[in-house]
Amino acid sequence: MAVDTPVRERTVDEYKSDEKPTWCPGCGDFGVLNAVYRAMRLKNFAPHEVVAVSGIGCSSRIPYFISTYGFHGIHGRTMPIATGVRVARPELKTLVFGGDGDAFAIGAGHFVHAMRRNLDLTYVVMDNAIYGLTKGQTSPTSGAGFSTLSTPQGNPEQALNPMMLAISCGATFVARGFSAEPQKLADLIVRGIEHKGFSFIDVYSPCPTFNKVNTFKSYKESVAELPGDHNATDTIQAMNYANSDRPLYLGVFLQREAPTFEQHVLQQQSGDEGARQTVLQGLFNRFS
Amino acid sequence: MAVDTPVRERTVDEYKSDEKPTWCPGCGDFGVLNAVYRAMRLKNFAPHEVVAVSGIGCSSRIPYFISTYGFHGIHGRTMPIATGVRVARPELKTLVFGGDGDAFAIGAGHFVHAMRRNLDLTYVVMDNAIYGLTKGQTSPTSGAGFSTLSTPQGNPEQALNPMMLAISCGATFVARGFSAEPQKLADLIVRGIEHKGFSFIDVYSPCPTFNKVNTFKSYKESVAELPGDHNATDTIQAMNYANSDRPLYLGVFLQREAPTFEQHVLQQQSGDEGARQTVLQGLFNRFS
Amino acid sequence: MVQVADVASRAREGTEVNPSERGSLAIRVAGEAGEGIKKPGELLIQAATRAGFQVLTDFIPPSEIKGGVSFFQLRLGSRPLFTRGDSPDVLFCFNQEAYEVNIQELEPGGLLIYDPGAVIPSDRDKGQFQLLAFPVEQIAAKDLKMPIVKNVVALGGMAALFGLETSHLYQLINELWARKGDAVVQTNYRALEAGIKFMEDNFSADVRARFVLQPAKTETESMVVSGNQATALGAIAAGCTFFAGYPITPASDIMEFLAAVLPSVGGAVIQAEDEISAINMIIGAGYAGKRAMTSTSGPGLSLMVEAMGLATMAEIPVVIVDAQRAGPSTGMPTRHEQGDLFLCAYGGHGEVPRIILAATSVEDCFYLTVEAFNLAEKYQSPVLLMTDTVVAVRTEGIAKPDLSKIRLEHRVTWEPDPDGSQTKGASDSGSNGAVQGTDNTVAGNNGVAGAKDAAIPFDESESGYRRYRLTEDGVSPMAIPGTPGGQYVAMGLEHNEKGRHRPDPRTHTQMTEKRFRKFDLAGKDAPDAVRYGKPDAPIGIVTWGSTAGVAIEAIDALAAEGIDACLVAPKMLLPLPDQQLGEFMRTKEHIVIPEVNYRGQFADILLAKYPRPAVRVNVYGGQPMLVSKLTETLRRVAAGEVTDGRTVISPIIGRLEDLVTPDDLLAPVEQR
Amino acid sequence: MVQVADVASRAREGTEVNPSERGSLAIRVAGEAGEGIKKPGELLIQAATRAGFQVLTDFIPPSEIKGGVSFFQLRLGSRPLFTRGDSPDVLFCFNQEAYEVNIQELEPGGLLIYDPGAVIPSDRDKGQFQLLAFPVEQIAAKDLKMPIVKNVVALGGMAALFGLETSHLYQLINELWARKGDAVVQTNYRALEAGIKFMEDNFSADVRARFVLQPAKTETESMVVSGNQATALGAIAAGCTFFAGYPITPASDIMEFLAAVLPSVGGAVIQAEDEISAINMIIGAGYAGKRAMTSTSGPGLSLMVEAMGLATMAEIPVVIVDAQRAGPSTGMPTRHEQGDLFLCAYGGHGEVPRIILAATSVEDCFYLTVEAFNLAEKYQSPVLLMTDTVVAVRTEGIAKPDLSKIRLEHRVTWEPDPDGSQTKGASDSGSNGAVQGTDNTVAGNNGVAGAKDAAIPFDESESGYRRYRLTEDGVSPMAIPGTPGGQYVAMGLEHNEKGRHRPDPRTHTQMTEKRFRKFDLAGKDAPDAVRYGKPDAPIGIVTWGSTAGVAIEAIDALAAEGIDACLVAPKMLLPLPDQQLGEFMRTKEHIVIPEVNYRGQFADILLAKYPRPAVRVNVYGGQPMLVSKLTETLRRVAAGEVTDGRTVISPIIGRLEDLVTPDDLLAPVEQR
Ligand SMILES: Cc1ncc(C[n+]2csc(CCOP(=O)(O)OP(=O)(O)O)c2C)c(N)n1
Ligand SMILES: Cc1ncc(C[n+]2csc(CCOP(=O)(O)OP(=O)(O)O)c2C)c(N)n1
Ligand code: SF4
Ligand code: SF4
Ligand SMILES: [Mg+2]
Ligand SMILES: [Mg+2]
Repeated sequence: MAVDTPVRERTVDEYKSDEKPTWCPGCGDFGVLNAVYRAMRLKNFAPHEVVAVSGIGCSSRIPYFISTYGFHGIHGRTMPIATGVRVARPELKTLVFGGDGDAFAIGAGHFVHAMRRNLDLTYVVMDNAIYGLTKGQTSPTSGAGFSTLSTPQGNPEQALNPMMLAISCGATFVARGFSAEPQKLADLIVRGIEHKGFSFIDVYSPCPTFNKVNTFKSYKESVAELPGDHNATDTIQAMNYANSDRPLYLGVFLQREAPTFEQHVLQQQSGDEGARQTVLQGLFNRFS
Repeated sequence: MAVDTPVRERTVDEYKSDEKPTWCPGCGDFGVLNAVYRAMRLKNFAPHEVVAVSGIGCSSRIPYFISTYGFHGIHGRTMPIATGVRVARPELKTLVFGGDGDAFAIGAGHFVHAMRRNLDLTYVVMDNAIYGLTKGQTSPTSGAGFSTLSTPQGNPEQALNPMMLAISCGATFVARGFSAEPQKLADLIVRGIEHKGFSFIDVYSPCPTFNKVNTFKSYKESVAELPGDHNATDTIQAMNYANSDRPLYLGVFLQREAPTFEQHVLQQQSGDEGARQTVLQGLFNRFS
Repeated sequence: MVQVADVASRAREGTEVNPSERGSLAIRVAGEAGEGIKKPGELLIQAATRAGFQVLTDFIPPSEIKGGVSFFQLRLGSRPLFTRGDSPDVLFCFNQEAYEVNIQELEPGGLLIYDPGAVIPSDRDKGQFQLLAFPVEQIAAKDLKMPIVKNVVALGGMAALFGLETSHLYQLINELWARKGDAVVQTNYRALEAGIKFMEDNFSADVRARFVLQPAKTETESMVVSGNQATALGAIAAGCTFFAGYPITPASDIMEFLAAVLPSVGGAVIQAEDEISAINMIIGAGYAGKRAMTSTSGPGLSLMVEAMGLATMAEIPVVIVDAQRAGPSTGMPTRHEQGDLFLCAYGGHGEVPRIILAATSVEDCFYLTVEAFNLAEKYQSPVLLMTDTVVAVRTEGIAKPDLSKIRLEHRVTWEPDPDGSQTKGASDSGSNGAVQGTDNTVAGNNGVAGAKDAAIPFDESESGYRRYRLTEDGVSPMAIPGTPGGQYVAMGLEHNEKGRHRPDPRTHTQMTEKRFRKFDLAGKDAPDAVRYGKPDAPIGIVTWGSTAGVAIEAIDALAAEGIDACLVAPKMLLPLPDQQLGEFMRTKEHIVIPEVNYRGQFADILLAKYPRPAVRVNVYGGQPMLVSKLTETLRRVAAGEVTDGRTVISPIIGRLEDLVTPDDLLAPVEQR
Repeated sequence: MVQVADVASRAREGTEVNPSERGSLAIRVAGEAGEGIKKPGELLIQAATRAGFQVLTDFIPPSEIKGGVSFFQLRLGSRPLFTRGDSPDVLFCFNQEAYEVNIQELEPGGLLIYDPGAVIPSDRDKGQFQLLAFPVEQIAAKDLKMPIVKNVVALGGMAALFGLETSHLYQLINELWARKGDAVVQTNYRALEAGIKFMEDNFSADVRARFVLQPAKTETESMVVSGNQATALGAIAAGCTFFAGYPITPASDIMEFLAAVLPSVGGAVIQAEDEISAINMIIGAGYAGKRAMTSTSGPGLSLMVEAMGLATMAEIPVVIVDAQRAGPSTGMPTRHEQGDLFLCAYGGHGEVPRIILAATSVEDCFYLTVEAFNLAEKYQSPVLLMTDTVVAVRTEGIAKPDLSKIRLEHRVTWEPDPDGSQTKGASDSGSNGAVQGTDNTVAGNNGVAGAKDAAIPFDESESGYRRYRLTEDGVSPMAIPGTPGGQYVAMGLEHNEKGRHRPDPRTHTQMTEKRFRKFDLAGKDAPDAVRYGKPDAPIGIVTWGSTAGVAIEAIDALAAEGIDACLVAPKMLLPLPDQQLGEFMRTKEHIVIPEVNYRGQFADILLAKYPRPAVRVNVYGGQPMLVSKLTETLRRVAAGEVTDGRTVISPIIGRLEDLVTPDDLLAPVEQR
């Protein structure tokens, strides 16, 4: 990655765009945004060297509020777009954002495979256990029995456990944060960024407008930091904590080393664009 | 479910259609098909009361060879079609089939959600760690470094672990079989059918034509039955066995009770089609 | 004729609104986004309907969840209404932002009602409009000591304004709040009274006279529903018992409505993980014998393309509702466009025929949903019903459907011979349970009722059930899973009559023709088109969807000027119903095809079949076409100024066009 | 003229094949599915090409992995070839099944070569064809003691048959097997010799004379590639460095080829989890500055519809190759059809313009892929390249491309002002690394090179980079991530110039027009159309894709009868290049539009723009159109028997049509 010489200390404001966030007052996503500003400040990123990719949803609007490059894609295709950006330009930092619907419903398949690839990016899911932008339908992380416009008699499905899913699919950094604790969240994001490989951070980010069950209050009552002695390299121990309903643990569940997809790509590259003519002529000859 | 009175004992041949399997000689899918015939015979199913749903792939041709109703759908959408059938006609038995590409690549998102819903069906994935029908490309269960037409320099991705994925997504019955042991496989399928809820059976079903790495021989060397003392109601223990590379365990990893999606649907139904006129008139009045 | 007091606006250009004379009154109520203004609005609409008014409202949801400005526009009529009206006669503003955003659209000489505690009108506007300060907040908070009822106070004022018989409102308040106890009802009664009183005290009867409307007493009982609600009701009436969908604006509330109701008729609604799953679920259910549906909008429909082809190939009845919004891509989720016709008509790889219906009104949403199911069942095919944001979101007072007159068509099913000779395991009697018309079943293999074999050779030696039998009309009896002896494999691969993959030339040729035979036949079952205006008028308008209503009002406007035009708006777009369009297209002196899109998608399809000079009228600003703009163009057609080609009209009314500066356009209102 | 010996077939109808005279020879080699016959076939093709023959082969993969019958057909010419030939002159069968399946298609009087150890010809066939028993198995096993070389023995025989200068074969065998050691090379030499000798000993020179062809020495060096290989080579030549795809017949080998090669030019290939992922990956890469591509077939393309709209809206250059197969749905994966044009043209919700190219030949696959990238870059838009099974799978000898003549077009990029005043954090110098044409960059906010502002007001006070600037040609300079000061958000929502969501009417109107301005302009860059025949011929054929080759050979056939026809086959289908088609469509006495599909998809698009009488010729059996069938129809057009409407022709040749019984059709060959 290209680095400034000499490195200039940036302010948090340099990461803010001129577009003001349009979330409802009290939306959890403000906390996440602040944590993101803070994390970028801590990493002292040059805004033009960062790409923020997102899908569609209230949460996915976040790139508009950040002064970096951004891609506000289509619903659920966040990971593939981010993958394209990553592999095309590994020297840029890629931060990825989405809602629980975007990531775990329509995007579930891509999520599974992006983790399997161990792409070197940080995926922050703003999990409010509801579809905010479309005005309050059940999401994959909504609890069983949860009543919404789309499940008026209660959600007949079990909630998805994003932590367990991520661990099972080979994400090499799996963490959970809470938008009410932006400072801690910023630290998690920094750790995710510093991790070489796929870092997934599920963030409880309540939607006060449409979700009256998963609220700041309800989360405050049920979250707890992971025990200090948790060995984050132990997959099964991570699973065990991830499997807990109460408390809902916050912190880094899993972190392990593995070669990234980008490293594999680089390793397989035997030449660069300069070789094009030679390679082509060789192929032409092979066919004649 | 409608049951014959008196119950007539059926023969295995009654489950065979008049279409002869078109797989390559030595294909693992023959073993799976035989196990399916046997399981249906053991359950003494009436062929017209069974629906076999599949996607696209060599393995997904299986409905043509079975005398039941069948749906040979489109690539990767096996689970949604099966879901429609299940919820529409819970009195019919639904057996679902697919390949590893169909189930875990293009179908990954649907797979995750079907498990979350705990639909009462049995999903047999014929896992050959390759794309057979399209002539030999890397699949999600192909090992890292595996070299195929699409990854000539070796697969840069980690193999997906279907067992861990299924356990993490809430499947209530998770098992693994081997097509070289059709008798045991038939028993697994019977257990899956008898399980009330989503039963997932991943079957090692080698493709001798295109996969020279995951062969009958290689599997024979690495599989082992799950220890007799394994507690299949223990999610974390199941995860632990699922996480094992060697041996690759066979048997029932997880089995637990939970209400099925169909039960929820039934429970929410306050009337039947006979109520249509009354319900409509009531609604008309509400709007006037 | 009513005499009115001198108002500032009158001086301006000698114009003033006179709804009373015109027979229709458009009121826009504007406040913060959110539900605050919705409930009283609905009450007013319902009361007006009961009182015999025609009503039509449009609630344009804001593009942002909060912080945007939303408004709904209520139009009342002594005569049938077909659009929400180009611009409001009365603007009721609850806050400053609402005022600033909407004032430019108020009809010159129109009435601005505002809460003086929250809104400060500009001097310029004071000179252009009639103003009425209505301190609803103060009345509610100070006089009634119940800030929350301010909306009901406003309601009373509005009712008094246009002369609504208020007994209906009292009754509705009672119906709505009775279960919350008498105290609540009484409070709301008082709020209502206060609003009425304020209006009567502060806005003299002779001034108000301009706004007073006569209800148009009709015989039939009306109900007020949105297009989406009508679609959901239509689905229930059509016997739909399976719905799968995924939330998307503006279609979500079809799913939400059905989620609340289908279980009470033994049905189920599944919120799928995405649209691909949703459509495949309904295909599974349709295969299994249910009448199944999904609804979505553009982005979701794009994802359904592959599976729609499967339904065509496997010949499975399903209904897909596309509530169009403005595209491409995520586009403008809350805005209006008729931009998905090409996708609906042609979105599929390979030769895949599409049956497409399009709703021109809220009432259509109901009846065409029933029709869509009937066509799907009859032709064992997916059927697309297109609505659009205008018609999906707006509410209309429509006649309560007479359920006894609704005829349901059922798929031709296959049943085993009574002697069971055709079936394996013949002693089994499977539970069937599918929706079936008894006279539509075909017995055994050689039964011919409802399915004549086409004059195409087939192998007589092939025994057993032939799912994809080549029949004269292309329709083959369908075995519902559970039927003994009917076992077959439904499939997306090309297949022979028995449902086995056969990629040989003749099979593909014959089966392609079979699928298109069904398609061609479906044209004969096209529901009646909307027709309006003098049939022999020289100007013929052809359009579709909600733009039909715009055309109707334009025809009326022109008639007042002595210009004759007439309309045909088919409700089946594919196959194009020649019996409805052929003569019209061949004989009209002028053909005008207005659409809210860029390319003129329907015009392309229409003119490909009926090549001739025609005037396309296109607008693509995310707003419905304005009656005044279409009228203007028609006037030019009548004058012979335009005879062919494409005319692009403005999406906003002239006054607004003049007022907006480039500034306003680049930092538009929605984002302030 | 060569005199030939009396053969049984001669008596039959007085016809006999005479490839020598005709200047082209079609040999079908049929055996078990699998790779056994592929390698020697390729050797023969390569040797023939080196010897100066025109070659064209078609390898139709069997529909089932094993157990089906596959064949490849090799056509050699003294003159250019455009199709694989309706039916083979020589049929070479390795086993009984191959014989039974293929014999009906052998040209009357043609030559059947068979291995007598494996094939027993029927008496009827003995009377109709010339027969030659060629015991390849025995020669290999008994004489050479190497059963494995039987294919090389066959190779030698074939080479001797048509008079190939065999030194090329020896050389190729050496090139191929040298690294396996001299013993292997020598064994194969001996096998080759044995085959040549057998042919010379057992098939007299005067009989063989009929089959001997003269090579057509050309100046340019040729190479033999399939359409898919040419597409992959084209992508590399175009500077593609990012490819994502998902396996699907018949497109998979584009991905497979690139997977092997792209890393050597610093690129990457990702096998995505599905097609939706694949296209979104290339959109991400295209946004990030790469030249990115995906390839797929119908079912995959259907899944890409939503994301194609995103690429249009976000204005990102990407190339999508659709190797068409027969649909709908999974359809017939290995069969041919031109059925995806509607999907390519219209598959998108909302008003989404599409630039579409279509390859008529293997050579086109190469050059049009380059063209597709150029158009994508120039117009910052997705570009679709359509091929079809025929052209994707067949191989042709084509002239080696001259790389120095290939011109690459690069997107207009945005660069900060040299003084950096426009940028935040101005001291940063980001690494850019994107593929850029240096004269295509635009400096700072107000630079105008390559991007004139349209005469549309915008807010001068808006500072900073405007990604979606409204320019005269619709093209706005694009900042590549990493460029300091160019930060913006790419998006699928409607947006203003700066890339902020703005759903107001004027923004949507202006931006829609911007997107279509680019589209309209692209028509000017249409690659030259294929033109053939006498330009002033009264019959004008318009077609696309591989059917162009069929038309060319039909024109030749007609010319021999004194009937003149001419062809224009545009390589850009949308926007329709008026400069290529307009006059042709207006002036020809007859217009004939042959297509391998049911509806006449291109005819619909063409006639919508140029309404006039025209004869559509359609065939839809999963097979390429037969030259003889098209010729027949053209003859009827020339005779004035057909002047308009749709003519459906048979997908199989007459003799075969007569022979097949209904039985054969319902249990067709592929499934035996
Ligand atoms: C293909 C498609 N389907 C549906 C939608 C409608 N849609 C927009 S956002 C959204 C879900 C929002 O939920 P989530 O991702 O959790 O984000 P949140 O708004 O809660 O932050 C949906 C269904 C869409 N834009 N595209
Ligand atoms: C949308 C779509 N994409 C791609 C294909 C091509 N395709 C058919 S089967 C298949 C994968 C087969 O692999 P798997 O599911 O593992 O089945 P197997 O053949 O190995 O049994 C693919 C990619 C298709 N039919 N449809
Ligand atoms: S709807 Fe919910 S998620 Fe969306 S902005 Fe409002 S509070 Fe946040
Ligand atoms: S290709 Fe492989 S999976 Fe397919 S039939 Fe042959 S052996 Fe089986
Ligand atoms: Mg959410
Ligand atoms: Mg497989």
